[in-house]
Amino acid sequence: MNASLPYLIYALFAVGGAGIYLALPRSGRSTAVPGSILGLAAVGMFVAVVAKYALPSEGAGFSYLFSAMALIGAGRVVTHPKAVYCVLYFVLVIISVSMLLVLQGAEFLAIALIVVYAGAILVTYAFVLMLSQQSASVPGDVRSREPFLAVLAGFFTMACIAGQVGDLPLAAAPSSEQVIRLAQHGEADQAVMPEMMVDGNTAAMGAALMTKYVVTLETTGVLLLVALVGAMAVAKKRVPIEESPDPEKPLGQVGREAAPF
Amino acid sequence: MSENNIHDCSMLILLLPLLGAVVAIVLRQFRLGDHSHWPVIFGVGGAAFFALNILWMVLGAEVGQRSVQSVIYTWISTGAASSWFNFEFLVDPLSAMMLVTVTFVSTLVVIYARDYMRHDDHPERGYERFFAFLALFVFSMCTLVLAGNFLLLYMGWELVGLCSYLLIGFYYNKPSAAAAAKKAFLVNRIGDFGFGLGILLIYWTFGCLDYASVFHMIEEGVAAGGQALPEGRLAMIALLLLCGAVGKSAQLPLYVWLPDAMEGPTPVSALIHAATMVTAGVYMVARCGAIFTASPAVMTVVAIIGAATALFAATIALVQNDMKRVLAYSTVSQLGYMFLGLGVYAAGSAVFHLFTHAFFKALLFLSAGSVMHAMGGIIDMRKFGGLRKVLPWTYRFCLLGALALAGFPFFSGFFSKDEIIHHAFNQNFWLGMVGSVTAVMTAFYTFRMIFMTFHGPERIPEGVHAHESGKWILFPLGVLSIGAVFAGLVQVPGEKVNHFLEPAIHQFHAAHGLLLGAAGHAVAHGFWAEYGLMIISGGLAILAIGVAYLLHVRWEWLPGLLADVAPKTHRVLYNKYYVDEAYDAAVVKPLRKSGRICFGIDQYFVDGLVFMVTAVPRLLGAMLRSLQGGAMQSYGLTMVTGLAIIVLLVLLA
Amino acid sequence: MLDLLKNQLLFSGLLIAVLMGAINLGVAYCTFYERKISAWIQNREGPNRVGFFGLFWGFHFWGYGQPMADGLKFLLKEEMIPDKADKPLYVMAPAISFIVSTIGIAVIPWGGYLDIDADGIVDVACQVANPDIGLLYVLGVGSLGVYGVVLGAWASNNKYSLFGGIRAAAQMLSYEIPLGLAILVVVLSCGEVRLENIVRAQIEGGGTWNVFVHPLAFFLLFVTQLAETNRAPFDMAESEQELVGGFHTEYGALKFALFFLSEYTHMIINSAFLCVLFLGGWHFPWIPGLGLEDTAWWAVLAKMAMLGTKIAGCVFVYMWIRWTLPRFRFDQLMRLAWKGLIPTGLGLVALAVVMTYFGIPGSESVWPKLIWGLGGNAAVLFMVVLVVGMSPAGVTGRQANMPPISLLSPAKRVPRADQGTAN
Amino acid sequence: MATEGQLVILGAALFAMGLVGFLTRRNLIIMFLCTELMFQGVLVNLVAMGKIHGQLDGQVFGVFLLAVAAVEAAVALGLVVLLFRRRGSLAPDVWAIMQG
Repeated sequence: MNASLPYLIYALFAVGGAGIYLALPRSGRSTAVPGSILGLAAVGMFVAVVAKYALPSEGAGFSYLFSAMALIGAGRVVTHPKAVYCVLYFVLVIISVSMLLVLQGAEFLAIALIVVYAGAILVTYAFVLMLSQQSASVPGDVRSREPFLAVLAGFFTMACIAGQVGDLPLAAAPSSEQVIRLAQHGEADQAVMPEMMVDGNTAAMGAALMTKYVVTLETTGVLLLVALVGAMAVAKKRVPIEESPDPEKPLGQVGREAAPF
Repeated sequence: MSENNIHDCSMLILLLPLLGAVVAIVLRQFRLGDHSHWPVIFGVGGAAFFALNILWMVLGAEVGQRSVQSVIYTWISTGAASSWFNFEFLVDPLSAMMLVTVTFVSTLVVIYARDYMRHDDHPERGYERFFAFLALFVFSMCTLVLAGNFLLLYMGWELVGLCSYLLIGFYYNKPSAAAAAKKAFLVNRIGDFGFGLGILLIYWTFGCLDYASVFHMIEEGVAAGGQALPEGRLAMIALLLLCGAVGKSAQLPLYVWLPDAMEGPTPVSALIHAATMVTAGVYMVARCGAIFTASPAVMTVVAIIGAATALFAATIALVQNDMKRVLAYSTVSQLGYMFLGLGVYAAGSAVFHLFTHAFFKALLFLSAGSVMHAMGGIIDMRKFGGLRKVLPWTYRFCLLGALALAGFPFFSGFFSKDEIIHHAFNQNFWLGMVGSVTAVMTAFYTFRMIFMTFHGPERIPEGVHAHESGKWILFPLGVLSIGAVFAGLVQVPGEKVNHFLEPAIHQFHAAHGLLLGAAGHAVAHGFWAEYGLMIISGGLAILAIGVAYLLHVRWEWLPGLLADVAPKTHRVLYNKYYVDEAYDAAVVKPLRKSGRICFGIDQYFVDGLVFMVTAVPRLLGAMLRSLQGGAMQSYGLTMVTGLAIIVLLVLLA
Repeated sequence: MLDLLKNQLLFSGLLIAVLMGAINLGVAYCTFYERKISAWIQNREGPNRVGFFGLFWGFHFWGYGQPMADGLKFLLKEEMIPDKADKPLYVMAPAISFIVSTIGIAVIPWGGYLDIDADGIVDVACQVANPDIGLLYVLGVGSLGVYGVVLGAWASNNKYSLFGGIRAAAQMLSYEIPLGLAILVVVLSCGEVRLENIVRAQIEGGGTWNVFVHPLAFFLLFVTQLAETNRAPFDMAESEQELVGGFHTEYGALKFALFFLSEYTHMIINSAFLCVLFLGGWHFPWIPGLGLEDTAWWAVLAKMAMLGTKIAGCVFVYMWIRWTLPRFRFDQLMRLAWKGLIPTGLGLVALAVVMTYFGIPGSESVWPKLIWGLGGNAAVLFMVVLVVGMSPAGVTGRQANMPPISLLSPAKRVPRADQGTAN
Repeated sequence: MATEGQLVILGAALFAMGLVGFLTRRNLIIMFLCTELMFQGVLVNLVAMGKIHGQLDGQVFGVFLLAVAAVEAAVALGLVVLLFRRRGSLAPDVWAIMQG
């Protein structure tokens, strides 16, 4: 493990943070172009650092590709002035992450991610966005709040944590095939559901969810039910539309006042 | 006499009116509305039925077996078995008679109110509210009467006070009614304060509160734990209890609330302030005869208060022009008679007077209500006259009631009042004289009222459609007038009522050996001794009626002349001796002034200190306010900054 | 050459090419048959004029040249983008729609395994990809279908488009739940999520087509797929009587053609899944050469033809329904999903769980499956009908303002005037 | 460094960007999107850590995380719609006033 790795990671986050800071929407002259360049540079650095220090493994190219896609997508989610594009870029992030998960052998989680996030949650976001905001962007969207402090605090914290990646027990990490093999011979003390792993990720997940985590699973089901009821209760409530106290100065961009159906 | 039957009947007497009240209020939601008198009529009427039943059972029992104490459940347990406070009923001749009086008159009043309140064109009628309050009142009064210990008595006492407050202030959006309700409540509080202290003193002294034990211990002359009674303790207790009685029964210092309480609807006046509630004090003193008779000085006080009240109120009633007000002062005066009776060791006569008075006074009040009803709410006697053609039946019933009140021979009031005067003469000549003079006055002002209202040329206020009341109003009047005429006769052959009541109020006799009958018989042998006073007082009553006739029908110019001849006297009487003004000057104004001073102290001194204390957090808040702008993203930023610092510290450590 | 094809990757590539061509052609002729079938149902002729390039004078080939002419027209029309539209999204939306509806073909087992050189050793699977999450892949791809509609609607900057898009979003989100439940029934009864194995489970041992065991689930899946494809009677998203053209009001030329294509592609792919999940895929009993053990090239072709026939049948039913049933109102549509289909689906899942618990799916004989399945389905149907019949029908929209029609219909409750506290 | 380390760094980056977006954007829906972005970072990290320890627990927790995200989205979006109806704006600033 190279001692310079943490510093490379810090630098990576610093460049990325600077890029995000510049690319955040702001009033006055846009600095999106230098911001994008810095951001792309950070993504490039990320790929370079990972490629330099990574052990050679199968599908590494796809891994870099999807990582880069996820990073760029996330950057655009944060910086794009139009909310609908934010949603779309988030879909891009989801798909990239899901592909990364497939590469990690977590197929079930990958598909679940797409079904739940892209298929349900983000459609709902788009839905709400359409209901509430017809124009592409509202005045508030093109001006960010306290960008410098936020970027400083957020990226500093995460850089500090990510810098510890060198301390992870990476050398001891077996590949998924190794896990399966170890499990088959009963040698992996912490491998969960070893015999199930052989049948593939979905079956193993099913077995884990239904045995070790069955109580958690049920609790989650109850949580979903409660959320369902809560969402219904919230949505059914008819609230009067408050008039702006000062008609000269509207409270904000007023969209449509009621659902179209 | 079966205890179980008594027990069940007592429960029903309490529960039926309560049920009526609840039903009337609850069914309001279901548009019971104009029919909400039915549950109350059935409830109170049922109570009257069972009260008669109880009286019947008590009459049918052996003389020695007529007192039944039945425990419903343990109300408050203080640990030691001796000091448990039970929810218990005491049924004896006294309470049976009281129950019958209360529930019977109440039933008639409720029936009367059905029509009276219906045509009440007050903006906020509250029909069902009125009936619910009435039923609640009957429940409270029955609780008071049936109570088997002082605690329950006190509960009934306070409930009655509450109900009277609610009913007097029934037209709560009328300022005078609200003020009258407040006044009644506050004045009663003064009395109740003493009453409560008296009960506490009883408990302190005897360690228990139920009648039987307390009276037994008094007879034995011992206090709790077998110690000797402290000197003057019983007198102290009696005085405190008297305080409550004076408040509730409107005796001399504390009578001021009763005339004002006429602000309530007329059925309320009839029910509460003539027949039932104000009799609570009389009942209580009669019930606690053992305590009162143990201290002759207090008995004297009772007698003097009674006599003074009787005379005092009668003089005021002489000149009042408001029909209900005349009746109110007459009530005060008659209550004074009852206290006089109690004070001269004639509790039986006092209770008997209470009994007859309930009938004729309720009759008079209801008749006044009928007049008021016909006159469109006007009650000032100067504004109308000669109504006997317009209101023939009301006139007849009212006349019967007036004759009873005036003590016209062989009407009910004649017997009962005469008995009290008789006993008063036996006790003290001057007390008797006061009673007699008051009786004359009573006859005078009663018939002054009758003549002013019903005789003379017919005068009806402008724009009033005068008409006789309907059968719902006339029926109770008729029934009550029968009572007013004949109620006295139950006593006539040989003082039956007194003998009936004897076991209940035997303490009066036991303490002094002054057996009521013996006392009566001691001086009453011989025709003149026995009937002379009767003849004299009957004659006086007739004379007074005649004078009233002359003054108010024949020589109508004379009352005005009299008022002119003695203007000061008239003014003083007309203004009720300026008692309200005196109270105002002596109590209310100083209190208000001291309150203002206290307020000033609170505002400038206490609040100033508090403000100095609050200034510190205020300053701190002003400094910290910027941390709480309400924008969640600022909070988030602060949070993340904190997180960053913590992460840095952890990593550097 | 043949050896080259033994590589699954290359074979898959070939398969993709063939399938894309076949499906596009099929889509083109679907539009043609849609019109023919509608004409047949409405007792008229339908398109019958266009031939091929004027060949054979006077002979029109029954109008079979029509799809070609339509395609050409779409290609040659002017591409127009509305001025206030959000251009990138406006352009992207039809593409998303088409891509999402097409990539579903990847996991469909078209014809089992293929033994190319007839040496008795299976060489390749006649399937583009056979991941062990095949069914979940279907769900995932299906759930992305809504984006094309929603984004196109929003990007058009047209009120009617937006209404259509919002309706489509709500409808698709709602109908995805009973869809998932119906698929879950299959998963439970087959114990598999790999499509290949699901087909195998319907053939092997005591297996029978799932439609016989779970007819209600089949119906459920069919209905929800109708809704997912926005086909009548669920075509609220483009109900032209109300919304001009729904979400594609502002689209024309090739972009509209893409939406159009994607709808029909969706139909075909959905039918394929329906067949795989419930109708035994490429299998048909009693016909020799359609078994698991038949892996020769001609047998595989026969299997593909079998599956194609089934798909064609399903597509025909789609069209039949479209030209027969009237459209739902939107609230009726939502009520059907949330109060009708989802409870039914839950009941069916419970039934499948119970059957799994008693080991019915693994039995060697067909009869327990049939008895349990049909009996259970009847019970679920009975209970759902009972419950639905008991629940009062919600009166919404215009109905609430209408007077009662007859004495038999429940009279509207007259709100009690507040009588105050006069009494 | 194996791909797990890459995922850890990626997760951290996603989380950081979500955090920044949450703190800086002035649109309630984008803010919630950014919280979802943070969820993504956590998810990636969970899977990576699970892989490092040779366990399935990471993925299982990922599934629960998805459920929680769905719950959060359902309720939060309902609330956002409610807030929007009240004030006609998606900006969080119009809710900075403390009362009402």
